Amino acid sequence: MKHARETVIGWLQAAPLTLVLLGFLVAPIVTIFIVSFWQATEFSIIPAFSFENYEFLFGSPVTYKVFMATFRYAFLTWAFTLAIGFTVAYYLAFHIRSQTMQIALFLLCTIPFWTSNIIRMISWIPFLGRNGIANQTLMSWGVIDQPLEWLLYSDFSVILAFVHLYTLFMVVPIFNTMMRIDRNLLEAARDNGASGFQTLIHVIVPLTKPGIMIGTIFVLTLVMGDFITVRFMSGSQRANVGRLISNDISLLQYPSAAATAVVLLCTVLIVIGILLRFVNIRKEL
Amino acid sequence: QEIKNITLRQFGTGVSNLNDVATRVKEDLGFTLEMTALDSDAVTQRAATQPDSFDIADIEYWICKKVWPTGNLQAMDTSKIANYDKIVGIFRSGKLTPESTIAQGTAPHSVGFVEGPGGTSFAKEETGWMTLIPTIYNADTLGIRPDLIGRPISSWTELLNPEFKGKASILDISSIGIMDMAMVCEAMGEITYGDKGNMTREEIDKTMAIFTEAKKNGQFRAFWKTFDESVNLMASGEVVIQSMWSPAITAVKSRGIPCVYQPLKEGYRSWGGGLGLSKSLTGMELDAAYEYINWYLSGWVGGYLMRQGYYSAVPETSKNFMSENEWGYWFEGKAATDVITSPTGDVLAQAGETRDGGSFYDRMGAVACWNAVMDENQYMVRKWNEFIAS
Amino acid sequence: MRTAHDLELANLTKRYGDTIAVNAINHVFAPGSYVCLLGPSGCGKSSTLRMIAGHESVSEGAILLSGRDISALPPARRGTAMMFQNYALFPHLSVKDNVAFSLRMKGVDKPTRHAKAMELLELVDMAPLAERLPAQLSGGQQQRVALARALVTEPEVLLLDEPLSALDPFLRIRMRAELKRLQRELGITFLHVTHGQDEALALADEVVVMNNSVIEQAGPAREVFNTPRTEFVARFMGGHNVVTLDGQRHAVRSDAVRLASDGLPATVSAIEYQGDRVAVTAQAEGQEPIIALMSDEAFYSNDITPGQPVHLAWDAGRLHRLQA
Amino acid sequence: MRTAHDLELANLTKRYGDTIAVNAINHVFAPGSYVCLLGPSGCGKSSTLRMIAGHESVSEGAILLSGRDISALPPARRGTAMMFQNYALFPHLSVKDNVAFSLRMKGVDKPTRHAKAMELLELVDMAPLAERLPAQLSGGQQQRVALARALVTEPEVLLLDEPLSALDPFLRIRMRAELKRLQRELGITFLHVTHGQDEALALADEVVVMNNSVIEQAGPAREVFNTPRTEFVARFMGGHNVVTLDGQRHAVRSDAVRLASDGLPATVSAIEYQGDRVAVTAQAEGQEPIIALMSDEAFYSNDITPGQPVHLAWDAGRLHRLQA
Amino acid sequence: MEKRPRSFYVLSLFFALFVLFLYGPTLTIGILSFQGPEGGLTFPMRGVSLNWFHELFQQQAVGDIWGAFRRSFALGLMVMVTTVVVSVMAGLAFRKKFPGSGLLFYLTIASLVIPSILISLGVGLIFNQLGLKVHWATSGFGSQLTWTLPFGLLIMFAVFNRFDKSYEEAARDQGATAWQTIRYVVLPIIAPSLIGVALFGFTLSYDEFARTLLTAGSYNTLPLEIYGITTNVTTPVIYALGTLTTAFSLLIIGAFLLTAWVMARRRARHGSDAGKGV
Ligand SMILES: Nc1ncnc2c1ncn2[C@@H]1O[C@H](COP(=O)(O)OP(=O)(O)OP(=O)(O)O)[C@@H](O)[C@H]1O
Ligand SMILES: Nc1ncnc2c1ncn2[C@@H]1O[C@H](COP(=O)(O)OP(=O)(O)OP(=O)(O)O)[C@@H](O)[C@H]1O
Ligand SMILES: NCCCCNCCCN
Ligand SMILES: [Mg+2]
Ligand SMILES: [Mg+2]
Repeated sequence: MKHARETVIGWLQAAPLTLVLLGFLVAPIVTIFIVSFWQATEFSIIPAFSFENYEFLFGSPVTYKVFMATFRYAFLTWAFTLAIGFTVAYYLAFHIRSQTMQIALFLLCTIPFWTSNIIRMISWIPFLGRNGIANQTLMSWGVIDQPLEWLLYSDFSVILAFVHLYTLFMVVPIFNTMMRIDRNLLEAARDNGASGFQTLIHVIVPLTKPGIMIGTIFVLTLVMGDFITVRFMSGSQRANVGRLISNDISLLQYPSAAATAVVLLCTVLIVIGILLRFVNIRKEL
Repeated sequence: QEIKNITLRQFGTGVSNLNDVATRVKEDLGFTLEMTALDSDAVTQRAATQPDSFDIADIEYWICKKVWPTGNLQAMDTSKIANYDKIVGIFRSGKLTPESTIAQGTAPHSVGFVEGPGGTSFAKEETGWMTLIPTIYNADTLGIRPDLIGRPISSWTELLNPEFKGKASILDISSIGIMDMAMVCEAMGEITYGDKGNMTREEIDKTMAIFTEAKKNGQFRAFWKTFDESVNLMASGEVVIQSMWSPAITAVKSRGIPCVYQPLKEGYRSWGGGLGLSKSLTGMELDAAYEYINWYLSGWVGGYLMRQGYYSAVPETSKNFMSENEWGYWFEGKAATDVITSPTGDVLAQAGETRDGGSFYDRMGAVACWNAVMDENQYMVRKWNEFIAS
Repeated sequence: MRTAHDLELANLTKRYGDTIAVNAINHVFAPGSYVCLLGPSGCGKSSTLRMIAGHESVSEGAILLSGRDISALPPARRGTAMMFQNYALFPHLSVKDNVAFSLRMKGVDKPTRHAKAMELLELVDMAPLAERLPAQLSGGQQQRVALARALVTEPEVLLLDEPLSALDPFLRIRMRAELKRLQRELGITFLHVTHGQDEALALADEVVVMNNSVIEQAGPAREVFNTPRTEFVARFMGGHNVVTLDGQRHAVRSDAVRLASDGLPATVSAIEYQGDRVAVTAQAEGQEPIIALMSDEAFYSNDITPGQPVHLAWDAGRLHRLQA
Repeated sequence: MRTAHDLELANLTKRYGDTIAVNAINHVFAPGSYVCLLGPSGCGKSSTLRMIAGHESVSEGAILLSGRDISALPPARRGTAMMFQNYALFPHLSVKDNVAFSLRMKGVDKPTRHAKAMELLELVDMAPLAERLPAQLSGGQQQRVALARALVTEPEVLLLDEPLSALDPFLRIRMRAELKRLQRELGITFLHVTHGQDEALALADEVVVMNNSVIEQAGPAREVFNTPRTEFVARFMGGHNVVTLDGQRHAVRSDAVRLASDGLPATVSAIEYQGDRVAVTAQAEGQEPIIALMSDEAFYSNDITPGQPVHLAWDAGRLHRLQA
Repeated sequence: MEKRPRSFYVLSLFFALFVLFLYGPTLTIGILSFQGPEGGLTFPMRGVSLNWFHELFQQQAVGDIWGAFRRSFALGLMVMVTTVVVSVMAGLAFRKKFPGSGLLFYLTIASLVIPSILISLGVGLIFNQLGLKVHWATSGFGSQLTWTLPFGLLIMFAVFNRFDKSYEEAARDQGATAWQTIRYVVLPIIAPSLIGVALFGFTLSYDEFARTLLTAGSYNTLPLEIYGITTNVTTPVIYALGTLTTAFSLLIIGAFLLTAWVMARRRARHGSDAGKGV
């Protein structure tokens, strides 16, 4: 009796979320899935069942190349955001003593996120360009005599922008987990003769794993789904799956875009599915 | 309902979706025109998939080829267009002058007419029902930084000249980019196209192969997609030679940086834009739209656009809104007799200077091809993706 | 009674900003003794212990162990080991790995360190659960593991900060017997912080009572209990009444107070049953409430009820004059 | 001794999935009494209390208060009020607003409910701190506020789940005296869960000892202490030894065990100092360790050391036969 | 003050560099937004002026920054409020076990990890196929929610994991109805975290590009508008916009901290015995 009532209340409370997700997540995915089997001409989508889109997709070396590039971006961005995010979170969690200061420094890190991503990307250009600040500074210091071309419109600049845009998504969950580590454990480690580094490796890192996992999920999905950063920062010279999709979309090749999207979605879900096996997000938050 | 309560929603790229036009419409016609500027992908998108989101589409002719069959636009009755007879021949018969030959590609007139109000396929000649009312067009070529190149440039082949390794660029809009590529490949003598505007798969493959090779060799600094990217690439010296649009050249110059819209011996790659009406437009709104189109062709906008380096579909009427000096400089290709300024007042040229490429007839008469949508478009898009990913 | 293996605090001071947590204390702990550090909340017990352990810096003064000043050494090089109140077992490591942790840090190879860990787990009777994770242990079991982990470093001094406070009373009594046994077997110094006087009395060879950042009294448990130096110690150790006689403050043990036919006139104000004894609280004029502790037989044969007038008496020899 | 205002548990059962936390218990609590529910961790004390309070559903059986079955009513309509272990004071409300909360829920206007809240704060001596937030209070102060908040609903039964366990021992003793005083003043039933037998003995009119989900023994404190029904109760209440004589189990109070010149031969195994008394543990053959509790004077005049052989004796009348 | 280990200084330096890295572009934008009237989007500076801030409030050649700003702001607020309400409700729901909760949780995670452009594409397709009008306040709004709600819900998990159930029991004990418990106890206690959810919701919406791209309809939100504007000559006006936004955020955060500080001060007036044994 009471249970039935609880269930109904639970359902009612979950209803808005469910409706939003049904309407704007499930329905679109289903649509994309269906459309991925359709055909398209220049100007219209032809509802017909065909594997043509998938055949082309899996038959094209570009697909593999672009997926590899996507994984590479995802991996490199992950590695850098993790290294930086972990260090920053570690500093804030364990070296900053007052909570007020922790919050203040943390907020300081979040402010740039109020500026439009596009503006933030564009503004790297004057910095990294051939005659940009970085090159000019380096040349005036005499470190180089020729401008470094690879600072901009390269994988370097793409990764740089990714790291810039998404490191905070790593900092937040790691910081959150670290703040929940009992400080006595660190003292216990020191008491047992662990050096600062050993404490880090044997105590802090293992205990921070859930946060790392959650951050990893954020960063991987953001990078794997991106299509604008790669275009902007590589000067259109590099491609990832997102760009493949957006190019198709811009040329009204919806079925082809949908097929690529389905494959991308499956890839992302598999990667995340694997990660979720290592962490119970609901508990660790 | 009063006309001043009417609001028409127009979208297009930032090139012609100018707020000054909307302001002037309000003054002259009394109704409100809401302008939404989008990037060129989104423009195609919206025209093709969101017919309810606009009243007037400001699109290009080659986009029209994709969009018209969706049925999102309605044909316009030319008898209601006051200045129809004065529209330049390019948009009606296809010929600039009776002697001109029609260039390759999606020439505007070929997608400019349909059989009747409900027609879905394009007509071969003028029928009295227009798909787009032409508004703005130009002959595009390579832009260069003469100060950084230091020698004359006269052929499209220079784009792939190793001399400019890491300092060249083209645009990353496949339908347009492929045409620039074709101009280059043809000029190099590598490929002879049946029709650059409608390539075969082999032609596409060969073209892409040449450019992929160049890309791998580091010929290109970047590809650009938006107007402003092209300006920044050129102005900052990242790039010294690239495909470019006229006002972009103007924008670079207005920062005091030398930049030339270089006429080339193989001719220009041309494009044309126009206004299309949404299918759902009826009644007073439709009347207002006609009124707006008529106003558009009556000269003020034409003058405004010409002062940016574009051409007006009805040059005659624009002349009334330009000074002698401006008309001479922009249309007739004469040396300026006084400073030339942009519509916003930036100085673009001093007395004595001439515009790159000469007069209207010199430029539009030397069009080698039009921006196009090919039959093998889907194939081309896939190859383009491959090129970008290479 | 100083020996070569003393732990000595010399003028030891701890300041947090403006608060003085430990105020220039001096004390010598005999080696191999069980010492309880006792005092009310906030008196500086933990701060003292943590300075000795090396987890808190010393503001002033020195800590000497076996003659060398250890106050600047890292915790692991001091010859001390700490057992934390909540045990601070590493949640991601098994019981065995927890105990072997310090050996692993030293680079001892796996078989050796596991063997040693098992040896200590035997000592605390936890060997069968060596593979479990801390979360799979009860409070008492966790406590033993924590003990084993602290002892594996073979410290001269084991520091325990309220080691029993997380246990239920039943278990607490059992575990304190084990602590005492271990200390006796190992022969090292245990320095045990608590705020329970019963715990201190039951365990300690020496009781050190702190109050307001200083040591109020230190000495063998019996001495501190029977001859409290100050009123604070008398009250804090419990089992004492403080009475004012002739303007002097005296302590008198509750079990020394009798309800008699003559003596100090008072009124019974409360009765508390304690099982084998009963505490009768009585209010005498000009005095704070005085407790008489009597056997239950005595109490129930007398039929004493609150509100009843009584006389309180004690042998004069049981009065102990307080210094403050 | 049933009255119209009893709280009665009839066959009360609580299951969590497969675990039975409370197993068909039956009990009648007399109105206006102070009852302590005592037992080891996990025996089902909290579950019982929470079923009575209405925070846990009843799996089987009924709860009757003043004759009506309240087991299906919402907590606030049962005539009970609960005081939580961690007090559960609303952190965003001032002390006054915490106490006035239930009145606010009923729609009582502000002046009235504040007046009433202040009245209860007076009762627990917290009126001067009425404007503070809970975080600005010490543990003892929070406890009083929680008490005032629970009492403002004028319950017939106040339920307290380990109300003293968050306090330090010194404070715990003071606060338990206050609880007792309040209960007596208000004349309502207090049902107090604890796992400290000293607390139960000191406070309770009636002690209910639970073990393994059932009530093991219930009765007046003295009765439960002096005549434990089972070995478990004897051990759990403390102060008892369990000895086997002629194959029968008996309890004998530790203070009844004497070291004598003849009696049961045994060896002293441990000595625990308790201040005014000393507990000597001795091991006799075929018995579990037996504790003899003696006054310190007696102990120190005798010079007893571990390992020493002794004889244990008691008056036969002090033996109490156990039923299980 | 405790002596700091050397690693503290090394890490401080690292942190400072990180902040510099984060702010690098923001600073570049900041500096360039003070370009002289002749200046462009790139260095070198050509004069120093407030011109572009002034221009920001004039009509631009193309586009309608303030219109787009108003829309984005309105949309941000809509998304913010909805995110808070829906997340709290779902958070409450997830505290009980209800059939389907596992599925809903995985859907939520899927919503978090699905590449944004797919939502945009899918929602656009659906509206297209159903003949509905896309509009930033309908399709755009819904699409953004698929991004903000998962974050909101994750935060609610974190909040409720730390929420002591006995507060609710105490409220029920005091006669509060289920609704009163939520209204007078749960919500006030979790209010500070809700501010976090709200800020998160607003920021994520305000800056969302991909999910709005194909779902915004006739009128652009700010990110789309900025992107659209770049199809014409852009000026440091967009930098001025960036600088103002950053300054505005700083202001909000400052106000937030100040309020917290003032409230703490006000509370401290009543003194504290916390931690004392009385
Ligand atoms: N890290 C710190 N910063 C500032 N003050 C502190 C700090 N640690 C302790 N104190 C203060 O120093 C004093 C002594 O604290 P300490 O922890 O040593 O007391 P304690 O005797 O262990 O108390 P308890 O019995 O409550 O554990 C207290 O007033 C406390 O508030
Ligand atoms: N919500 C629950 N779900 C499942 N089992 C529970 C739950 N609450 C309690 N139990 C189990 O029921 C039994 C009785 O628990 P209860 O909390 O009543 O014990 P307790 O006597 O209060 O113990 P303690 O002294 O540790 O508080 C225990 O075995 C416990 O693990
Ligand atoms: N009104 C449509 C204008 C579109 C401008 N596109 C420019 C393309 C130049 N090649
Ligand atoms: Mg302490
Ligand atoms: Mg319990």
